[in-house]
Amino acid sequence: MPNESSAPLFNIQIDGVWHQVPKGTRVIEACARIGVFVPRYCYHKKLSSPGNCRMCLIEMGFPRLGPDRKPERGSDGKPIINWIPRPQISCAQDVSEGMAVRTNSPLVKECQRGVMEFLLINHPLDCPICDQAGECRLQEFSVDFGNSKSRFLENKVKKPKNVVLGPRVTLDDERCILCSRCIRFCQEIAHDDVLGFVDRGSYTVLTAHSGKRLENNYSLNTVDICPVGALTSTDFRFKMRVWFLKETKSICTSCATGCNTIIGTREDVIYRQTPRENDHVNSCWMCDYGRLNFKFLEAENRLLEPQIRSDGKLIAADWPAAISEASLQLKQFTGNEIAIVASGRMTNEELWLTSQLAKSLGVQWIDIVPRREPGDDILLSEDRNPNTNGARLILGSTSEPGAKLMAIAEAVKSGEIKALVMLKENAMHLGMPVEQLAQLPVFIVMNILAYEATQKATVVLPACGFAEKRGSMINGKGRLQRLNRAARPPGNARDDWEILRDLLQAVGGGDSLSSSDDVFRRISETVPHFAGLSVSKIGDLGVHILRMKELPPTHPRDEKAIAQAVAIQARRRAVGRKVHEARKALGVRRD
Amino acid sequence: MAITVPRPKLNWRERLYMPAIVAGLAITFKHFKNMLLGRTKVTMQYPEQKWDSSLPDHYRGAPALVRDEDGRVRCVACQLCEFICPPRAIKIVSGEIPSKDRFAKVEKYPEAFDIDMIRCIFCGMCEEVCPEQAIFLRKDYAITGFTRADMVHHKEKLLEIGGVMHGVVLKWNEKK
Amino acid sequence: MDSFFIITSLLKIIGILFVVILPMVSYAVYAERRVSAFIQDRLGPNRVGPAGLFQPIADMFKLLLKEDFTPRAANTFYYWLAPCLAVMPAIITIAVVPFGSTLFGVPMVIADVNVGILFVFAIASLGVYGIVIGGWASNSKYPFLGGIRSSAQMLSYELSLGLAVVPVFMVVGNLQLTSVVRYQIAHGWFIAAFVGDWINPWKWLLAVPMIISFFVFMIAIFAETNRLPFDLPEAEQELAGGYNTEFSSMKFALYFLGEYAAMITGSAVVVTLFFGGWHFPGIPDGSHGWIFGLINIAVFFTKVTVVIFFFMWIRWTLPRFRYDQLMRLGWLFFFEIALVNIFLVAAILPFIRP
Amino acid sequence: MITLSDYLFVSGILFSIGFAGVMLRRNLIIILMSLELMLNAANLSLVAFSRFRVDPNGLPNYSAQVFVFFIITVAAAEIAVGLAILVALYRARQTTDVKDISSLKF
Amino acid sequence: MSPFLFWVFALLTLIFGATVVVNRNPVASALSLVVSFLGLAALFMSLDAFFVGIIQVLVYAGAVMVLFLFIIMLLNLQAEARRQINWLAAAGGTGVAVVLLVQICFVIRHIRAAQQTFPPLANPTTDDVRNIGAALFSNYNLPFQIVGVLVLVATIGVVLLSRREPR
Repeated sequence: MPNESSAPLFNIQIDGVWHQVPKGTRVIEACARIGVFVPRYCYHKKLSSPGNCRMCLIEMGFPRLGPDRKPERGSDGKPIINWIPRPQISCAQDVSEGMAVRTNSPLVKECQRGVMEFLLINHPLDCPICDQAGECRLQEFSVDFGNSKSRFLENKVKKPKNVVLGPRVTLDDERCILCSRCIRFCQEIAHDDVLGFVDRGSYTVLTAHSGKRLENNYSLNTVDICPVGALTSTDFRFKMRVWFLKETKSICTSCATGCNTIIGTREDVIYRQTPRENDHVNSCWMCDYGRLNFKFLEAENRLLEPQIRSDGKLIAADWPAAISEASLQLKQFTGNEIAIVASGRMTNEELWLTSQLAKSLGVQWIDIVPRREPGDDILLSEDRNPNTNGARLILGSTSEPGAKLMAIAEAVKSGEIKALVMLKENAMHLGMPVEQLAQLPVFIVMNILAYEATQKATVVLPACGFAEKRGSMINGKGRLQRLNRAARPPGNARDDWEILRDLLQAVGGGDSLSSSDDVFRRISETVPHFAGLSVSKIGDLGVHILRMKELPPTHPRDEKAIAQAVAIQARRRAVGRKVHEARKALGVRRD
Repeated sequence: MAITVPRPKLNWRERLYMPAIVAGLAITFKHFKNMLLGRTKVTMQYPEQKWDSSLPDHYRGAPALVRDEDGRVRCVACQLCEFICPPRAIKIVSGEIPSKDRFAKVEKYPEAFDIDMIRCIFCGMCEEVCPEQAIFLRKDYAITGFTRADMVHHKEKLLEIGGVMHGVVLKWNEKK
Repeated sequence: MDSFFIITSLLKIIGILFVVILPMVSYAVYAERRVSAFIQDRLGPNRVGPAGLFQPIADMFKLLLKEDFTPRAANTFYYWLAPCLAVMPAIITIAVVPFGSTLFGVPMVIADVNVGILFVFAIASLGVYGIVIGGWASNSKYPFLGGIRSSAQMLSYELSLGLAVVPVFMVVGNLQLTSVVRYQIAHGWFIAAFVGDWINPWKWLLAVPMIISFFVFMIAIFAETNRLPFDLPEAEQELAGGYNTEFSSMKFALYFLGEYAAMITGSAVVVTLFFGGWHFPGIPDGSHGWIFGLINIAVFFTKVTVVIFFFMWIRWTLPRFRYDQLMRLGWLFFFEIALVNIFLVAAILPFIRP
Repeated sequence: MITLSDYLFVSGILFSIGFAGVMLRRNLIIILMSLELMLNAANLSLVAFSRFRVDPNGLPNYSAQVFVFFIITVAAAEIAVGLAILVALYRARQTTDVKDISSLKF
Repeated sequence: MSPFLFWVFALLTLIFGATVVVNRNPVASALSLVVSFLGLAALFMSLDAFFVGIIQVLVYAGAVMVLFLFIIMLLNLQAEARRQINWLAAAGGTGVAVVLLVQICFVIRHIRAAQQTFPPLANPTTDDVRNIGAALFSNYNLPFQIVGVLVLVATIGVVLLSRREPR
């Protein structure tokens, strides 16, 4: 992208009208700027332009120059254009002064019809089963620019179908139109050059280089940019037709990057998550890890009913009963006997309510669970909590988020803490045996999934996952972004902020909060960084509210404590994985 | 603009209304008498008489799935019928055909295909929209059940109603 | 009061109620459906039993087995009371109507009171309570409107009803219904001057006010029994069924029963007052043998059946009146006609009386 | 045996009930009903007197029953007028409570 | 009439008469009054006054009370709210009524003629319609005419009263 503000402007005539576009703009982009759409397959604005699909052909010309090197003018006083007799591709050509372009002349239309006919010669036309149907460029351009009938009588070339390119991508070579977008993506964005064309002519096929697989963490982006149904997501393949999907703009919560996404749901079932363009955060891409990280919302161990411990057993209860039970249990203790472990996966609204809860109970022990894992240089962040910055701003603690966790664990072990509130986290992250947690007189758990430790809780409050609620988060670079509700929670599970609000009201406080927007309004009134913001002002693309260089000086990074907590997490996960594998080997089902 | 229909001016005899009432009574009695004497043609006596044999070809009865000559379920679960269905009576769960299967090339088939006949309005949109000519409205019209669940036609029932449809659809032909 | 009187009265009550009126009510429903079907070129219920003759039994079972639903907002006590009040008056009224001459010397009338027709009017006027209370207790808009309509309609048409029959009793000189029948046996039916002593010219003159009287009475009976064209309290199109909208199962059945029982009673009174009761020219009364007693009863109910058919015939011919038309008809038309008719008869009367 | 005094007692009690109703209730429509009760108590006395004063022909004294007839007629007219006034009042004041319509001037 | 039936109907009349006064719901009051009137009609018939009894049912139960119900429903009068009872006024009203009752009873007890039982009639079934009619049109003709005029005046009055205000 050329730097638009400083580049000199060129005059360019598009379909007979003069416009001014900055120097360095590609013709196809210049047309797009003024609202003239030029069809394209191989061209993608974030990738290089090979110009191999020939769909973006236009007529191009330059003013005829007189002997004085000035454009000659016709009788109507306008420059006379010397049209190039052959059509040109618009995606590989930058604009130049005085250039003229025709995008809908008879020649252009003829060319587009011809290209479409060529592309469809060997295309299987299996739209009824193709997952791309409904968002397929071949379908759309065929309608807009193609012929209604095929003149092709011969047999079509048979190519391999159902080619497994990698663990997450399946290829149907018959549908491929050889645009090479995927190849260029792997080379230019993912830095993992695994794809290429082999064979010649009609028999050219896309394939992975021998001995290589398309298994990098960004492989599913090739599915997004494939203009036809050749590259398909193995996960989404044949699951649902795209026109049924309700698209909700949201963000990915799998790491601190906060890639902007579109969640596709139908009747409260999430089918896929695709990246949404935001040049400040994720460009057009997102990682496979984050993209597929929504399955846990339908896990078998999802908590569906509020539960109360009675006679040593957890019994399903209704919400008012569970909330009042939780508040009664909490009110037995003074502030320094209670610990609240919140989560960096909670939204700002929920964190604010948590901090209010802590305030009205007088709780000092409050922190979140840190998550550190190796990141990459592309999108994936080291910090796997999506809202560490939100916790840092809103919880108002004097140390780095996650640093106090081990101290809380120690206090629980020593019996100093009598009541433990786990919000959206597994209590095993504290690094102590379940039996010890079972000794706690009060152990309130609000979470999405049931874990071993959940069985020992005195009150269980089923909450919502990221796709089931509204809220805001601050990503690793200090950008405030919005989550939107794509699906309703299953069973009797409830929006987190409502649970926290009710709990807050039950222990005395938190009045006149009737929506999560109200909570955000309170945040904007109390937290300086949020001043003047509202939910609607955040917008779909977010706002930058935090410059990461200027972290508050009151937050010295407590690296050692965080590292300790993360290590316990990793150890837990390793043990869990081993147990899982052992069970799997023995053929034992989960739980 | 509304039209005001002028009220007819009635003379005193008409205003008595008696002749009109008597005439009305005569008409109804004539019908009664003709019926009693068996002169009136009555409607078809449904369960005994049916017009099954004379149903026209375009009759829109229960929708059904058909198989092709090879016994393959023609439906490829494209869900266009589910999309177009005005009362949303159709529910499809798609599945993938395993690669060892004879029809592996087709790739996709309906794992479940339910038509809720309580909802179905026999509009024929599904038949019209189907790109595979897999769903047809057949001549069954007496669809009954004791429960709501009974009234949901599952895939087996639909295929049973539909039977085999002969016709040249070369799309899934290996050669073509 | 001897035991013979009590036993015969009980037998008469049971006989007339369970052997005649109740089957007649259920078959009146069947007949209504068949007649309406025939008039509309349909067949009507013809499935249960031969020609659908067991349809009333099936209907009865259906209504018995339906869920008996009481709306939550209803006034429960009155909600239960109302359907009973709707049936009761219609059935009590039959007590004073002579439905036969004599059988084994026992007069075929349950109670031959000397204020006969007044008794009929008095009890029939209580019939409105079932409808009004039902409409009110349902605690629902449409039934309530139906109840209101019904109360005003009944009050209005009771006047014409009462005044219409005054000529009959002026001629007879007695309020007893048996004496009305006796008078008609002696002097010919009121409605049909050619029956009886047709030679008397004054009788032909008397027939004119009698026919007027008959028409006004008949129309008032239509209004009192809520039959079309006066069925405004239960107008389906306007009131979604009117006062009985919220009733189900046997409560609804009781309303239905009440309506048809009222129709049968009304027909019986019409037959007694204008068609000579159980009398038919040429057939002697019950004192000539029990077989004639039975025939007299049969003659009476045949006449009643004819009148009921007329009820149905009218229902399926005429459309419903508007409420203001109904009120105007009642107060400005039939009331005056009935009143003038009385003067007319009074003028003729001196010439007839010996 | 039932004597005249029994009827008169019933009549008296009924009259007292009606009287109490007029005194105690404030709803105009109930007061009208209580008035009816009192009138009918009087009717009962009159009919009882008529039956217990048999004239030489062995017939009851019908003068009393004629009175009853008059009372019923007048009562019916009274109720019609009373209810019409009540409806007019209700239209004007949306109430049937005598307490609310005690002012001298509307 | 047997004493048993007499007391049954007398109690019916009195109890439902009392319900009229006690009930707070106007519709319930009106319906109680209907039952009370029916009991009264039965008492009339026990006194061999069939005509008056029937007229009682016809006029009161059949017409007047329907009119009451109609008005109650038309005005949509609800049950009165249970108000703070003015005990003084209530006690006063009840007291006056009770004093009246005691007085009536006292007077009745001291009439000798009131102790008599039913005097026999010449004919058990009298044609009282004819007899009342005869009395009405002979001895009481003038009052009858006056009552007729009264009813006419009442009719005109009702029509005038219920007419809406002319605009």
